[in-house]
Amino acid sequence: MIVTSAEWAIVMLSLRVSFVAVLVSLPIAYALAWLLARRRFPGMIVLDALVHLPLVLPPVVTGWLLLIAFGRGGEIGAWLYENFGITLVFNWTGAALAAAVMALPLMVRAMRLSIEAVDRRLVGAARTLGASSWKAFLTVTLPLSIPGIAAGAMLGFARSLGEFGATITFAANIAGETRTLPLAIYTGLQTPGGEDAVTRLAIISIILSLGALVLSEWLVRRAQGGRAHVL
Amino acid sequence: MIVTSAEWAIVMLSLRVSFVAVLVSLPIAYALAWLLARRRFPGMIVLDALVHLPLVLPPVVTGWLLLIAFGRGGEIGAWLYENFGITLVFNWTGAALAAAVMALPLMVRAMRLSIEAVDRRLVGAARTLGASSWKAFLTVTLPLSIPGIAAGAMLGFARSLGEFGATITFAANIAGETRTLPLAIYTGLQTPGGEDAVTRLAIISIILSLGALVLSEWLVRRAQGGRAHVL
Amino acid sequence: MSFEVEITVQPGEREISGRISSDARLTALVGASGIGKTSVLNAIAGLLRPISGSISVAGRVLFDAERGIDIPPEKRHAGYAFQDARLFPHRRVAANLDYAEKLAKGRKPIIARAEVVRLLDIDGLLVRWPDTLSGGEVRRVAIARALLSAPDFLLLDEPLAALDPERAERLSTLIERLRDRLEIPMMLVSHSERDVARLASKTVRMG
Amino acid sequence: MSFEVEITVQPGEREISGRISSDARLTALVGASGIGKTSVLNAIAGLLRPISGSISVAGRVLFDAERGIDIPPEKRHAGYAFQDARLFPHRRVAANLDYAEKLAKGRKPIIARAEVVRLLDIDGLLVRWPDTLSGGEVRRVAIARALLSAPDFLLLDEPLAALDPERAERLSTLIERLRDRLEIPMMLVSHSERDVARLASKTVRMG
Amino acid sequence: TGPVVFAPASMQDAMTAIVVRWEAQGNSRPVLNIAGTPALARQLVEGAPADIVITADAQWMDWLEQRDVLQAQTRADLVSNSLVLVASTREAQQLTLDDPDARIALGDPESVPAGRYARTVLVRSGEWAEIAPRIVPTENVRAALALVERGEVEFAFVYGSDLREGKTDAVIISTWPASPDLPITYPIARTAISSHPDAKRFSDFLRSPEAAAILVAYGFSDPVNGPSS
Ligand SMILES: Nc1ncnc2c1ncn2[C@@H]1O[C@H](COP(=O)(O)OP(=O)(O)OP(=O)(O)O)[C@@H](O)[C@H]1O
Ligand SMILES: Nc1ncnc2c1ncn2[C@@H]1O[C@H](COP(=O)(O)OP(=O)(O)OP(=O)(O)O)[C@@H](O)[C@H]1O
Ligand code: MOO
Ligand SMILES: [Mg+2]
Ligand SMILES: [Mg+2]
Repeated sequence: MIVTSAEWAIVMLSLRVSFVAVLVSLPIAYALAWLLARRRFPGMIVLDALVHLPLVLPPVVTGWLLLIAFGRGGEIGAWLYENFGITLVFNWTGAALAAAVMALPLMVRAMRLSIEAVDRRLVGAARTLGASSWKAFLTVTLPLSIPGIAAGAMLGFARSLGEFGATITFAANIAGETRTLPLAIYTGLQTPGGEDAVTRLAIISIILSLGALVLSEWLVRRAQGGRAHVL
Repeated sequence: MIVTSAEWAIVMLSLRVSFVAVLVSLPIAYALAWLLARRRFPGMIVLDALVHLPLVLPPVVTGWLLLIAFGRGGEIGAWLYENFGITLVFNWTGAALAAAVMALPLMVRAMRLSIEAVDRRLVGAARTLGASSWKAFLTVTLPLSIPGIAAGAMLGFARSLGEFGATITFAANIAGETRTLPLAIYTGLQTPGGEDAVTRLAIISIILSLGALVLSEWLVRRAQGGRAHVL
Repeated sequence: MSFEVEITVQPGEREISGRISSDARLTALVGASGIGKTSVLNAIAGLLRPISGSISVAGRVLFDAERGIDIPPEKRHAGYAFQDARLFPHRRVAANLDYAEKLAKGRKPIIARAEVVRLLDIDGLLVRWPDTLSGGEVRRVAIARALLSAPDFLLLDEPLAALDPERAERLSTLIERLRDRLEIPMMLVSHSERDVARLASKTVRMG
Repeated sequence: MSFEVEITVQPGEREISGRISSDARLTALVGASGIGKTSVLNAIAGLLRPISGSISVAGRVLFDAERGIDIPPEKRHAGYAFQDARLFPHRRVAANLDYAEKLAKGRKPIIARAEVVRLLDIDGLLVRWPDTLSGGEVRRVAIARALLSAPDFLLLDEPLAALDPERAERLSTLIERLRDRLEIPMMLVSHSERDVARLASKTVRMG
Repeated sequence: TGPVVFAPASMQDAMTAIVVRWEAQGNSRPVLNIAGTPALARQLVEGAPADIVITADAQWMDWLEQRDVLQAQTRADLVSNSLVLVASTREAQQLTLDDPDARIALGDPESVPAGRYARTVLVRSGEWAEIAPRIVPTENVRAALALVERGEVEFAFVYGSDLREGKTDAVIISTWPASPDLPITYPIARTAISSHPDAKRFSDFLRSPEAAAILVAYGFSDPVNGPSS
């Protein structure tokens, strides 16, 4: 299969959007996961529900809510525009924002599971060895939750690659700017005789996701080094 | 807020669809998670990618693929119809199938993470005490991966509640049959002046997801009993 | 013969060979830390597959590389008190004991539950979760669980190590009693020469 | 005073009171399994907050409920060899030792790394992952890590329990040497009367 | 770049062709945003920087007008479309709409204009009440066409422009051209915030005979055949 340069541009855009989405949301997701795993605080369940919201609402609604908040007419959008001249709607950063929001719940859940599985006694050991609680977090909890970080990043990346509803609503469908793979597929589906293009783009999606998967499995295995598992 | 009987019917339908979707896919997801966590076999990466596919493809495409496979003209669909008189397209079981397929990758990932965290030496201990490998699985690996099962079920349920693209493509938007909450919300968004209905339904979605969340957290805590965590 | 073991195991990169031929009722296995004692017990219990050799206990062949025999662990009926305890963290202490008892149903117990609980002094711990137990408490529960599995033979990996003198004395007495009263072969790993001298009629030194 | 401890801790449901007042260089803490020895060490190290009382070591107040003093664990500079080892599973043995050394940088070491490695005989283990170590190997690495943290005082929870006689002897000699050469208070939990008699100049019995 | 144009998904190909022609005449290329009409309308109301908007039906353009996001006096009908009833090749030619086994796919009448038009036609012919339970409402017209092509339903209502390549497997049963009581029109307007110097020129070009020829080639009809505005 030969990929045309137009398709190639779509792929690169999709990768950039997904990559930025994951990169930006990763630390936020991890911080949320840590809070939910390790702290008990009032409003915890509300935060938890809020994080899950993009999962349970139809993507189009999430996109609409983003539009209301981050559009130029929205509170945050107007503020961003006035103070920094930043516009998120209708360009690729908006697509990345939409993807990040949709990916967040998946990332948080996977990471939280891994953080909860870290043996707290190891944190205690690090403390007696002279590590502040922050340092103990960095050297014990964080590295031991790498499987969850990897799984979360993988899920988030895949979800970002597949994101459609929130993106088309919030960031629009502009070729070269916000037309990611799913939007291109949608455009193809809307066009009489567009089935061939749809098939090609779907195959590209599949190959990309497979690549991301292999990469993430490989990274995890490398991070865990030769650590054996014994019966 | 007073919920009208039409809205109530939509809620009940959504709950039924999501519940059945999770119930049916849970054992499949767990089996897949176990295979991916504990076995090394050729084609493993292909299986892994296949499981993740619904995540990375635009939901509409997944719905379309489901139609090709499970429609009356599709291989599986025709077989099901001829041998059992079962039709999945255009009725609520189809919506449940679409939701289940979309939820599967999330469930598998969460469960896999938990299974990988189970100390294999405990399985060995169970074996010396007389447990067959199946029994050891049932009494050790399975209960110790409950956090992952719960997280997976929760993610899957939330994802099912929010599933839109695959459902509308595969099961269509039939009131009382396949018009779940997201489809109803979408219908509202597509209608000039439908904002009020959208807001009401979105609030109902949020309340439902919050309820599911609280319930799952409570179930996990109950299953783990008073097990303390020590520093 | 109680234990007839001649195996090469490879838990890591290094090959370890062990040869035990004993018809003593209680055989002690001694040797430096890291020499391979636990690996040998694991092989006898069926948790570590030797790369060659054969294992038989009380005349029953459990493993034979050449003849292709490899009885699965659950059919070997070992009563194995692990060095690292391996209590089930999701079951309370009582449920850990139940686990062994239930799977042993239909087989001949070697000791009554009440007696184990009394002698190991774990009565007060039955309702507790394993991760709330002290070091010595964990070991005592692990030994109790092994004894309640109606084993055909016992593998005790440093059972006395974490116990205070009074409890260690009680457990030694119990081991002596089991040794003298029952026909089941026992293998004991210990670093204490005194304990070995007192309990074992045959000592195998590894390394 | 080396150790001046008078606390009530509550690791579970039961309250445990401990009172230690010792100016011996090496204080032994003995008592039945489950009596609360590890809990007292945890309190001294700052991992378990007493519900009342005070702790001072070598004249430094580490905890005082009434005065509201509670030095965080990392500022107490305990060299704590845990009963359950607690090696970091994601770091090789060498990296476990590095961890202690790096955080101790700028503080006065009590022993050189080469010497610890030689005396505890862990040279061959440095490249290994903790979960591939044998029971005794794990304990030796844990002790090495504690010694390398440039501690102001040492807490040793049954350091000799899992070691073969030869290695136990070597470690005892090392402990004696540290005791006689250095000014740092040491507390030793042990069930062995012989070890206690040999190493400790003061014995505190709990329970 | 050229002006920003919001256009409905059903016009994707035609609009692309027009844009290419326009660019070939030495103009800078307009930016196309292609989505369902409701998404376009809502984006516009939230301050999206568009110059020209085309909607797939008059209702949404009315909605935009009420919200003061359009430039006065710039609204016009761009093209019209026709409504077509198609049948699947396999069995359907023997069936009729009123057969109790026949399923009819159409864009959801509540949210998709084409579905609304289909309902209008069926209500007028008195068949609606009887057919309604056998309706399969879809997200858009293309999905309805896909269902009939795959034989999942026997009939579907689609737009004439959806069938222009003639390579569909579906068989045309009947056609309803746009008319005053079936106003299948695509209105166009310039937005209030439009500031692009080319906006007026390009929207004039869209309504030129040259563009009309392209639109007709893609299955649309001249708006003069429909209701005049
Ligand atoms: N999974 C593994 N990978 C690499 N090496 C291993 C693994 N498991 C065990 N070993 C090594 O095999 C050797 C034998 O271990 P084993 O646990 O049998 O020793 P042991 O005699 O029981 O020692 P101890 O008295 O300290 O418990 C040790 O050197 C140990 O480090
Ligand atoms: N998290 C907990 N929850 C409930 N009880 C606990 C918890 N942690 C410790 N205990 C109990 O507190 C008591 C003291 O435990 P500790 O570990 O201090 O005993 P120890 O003297 O060190 O015993 P050993 O010699 O067996 O190690 C024990 O009875 C133990 O079961
Ligand atoms: O062209 Mo539309 O708005 O998808 O019916
Ligand atoms: Mg051992
Ligand atoms: Mg203790």
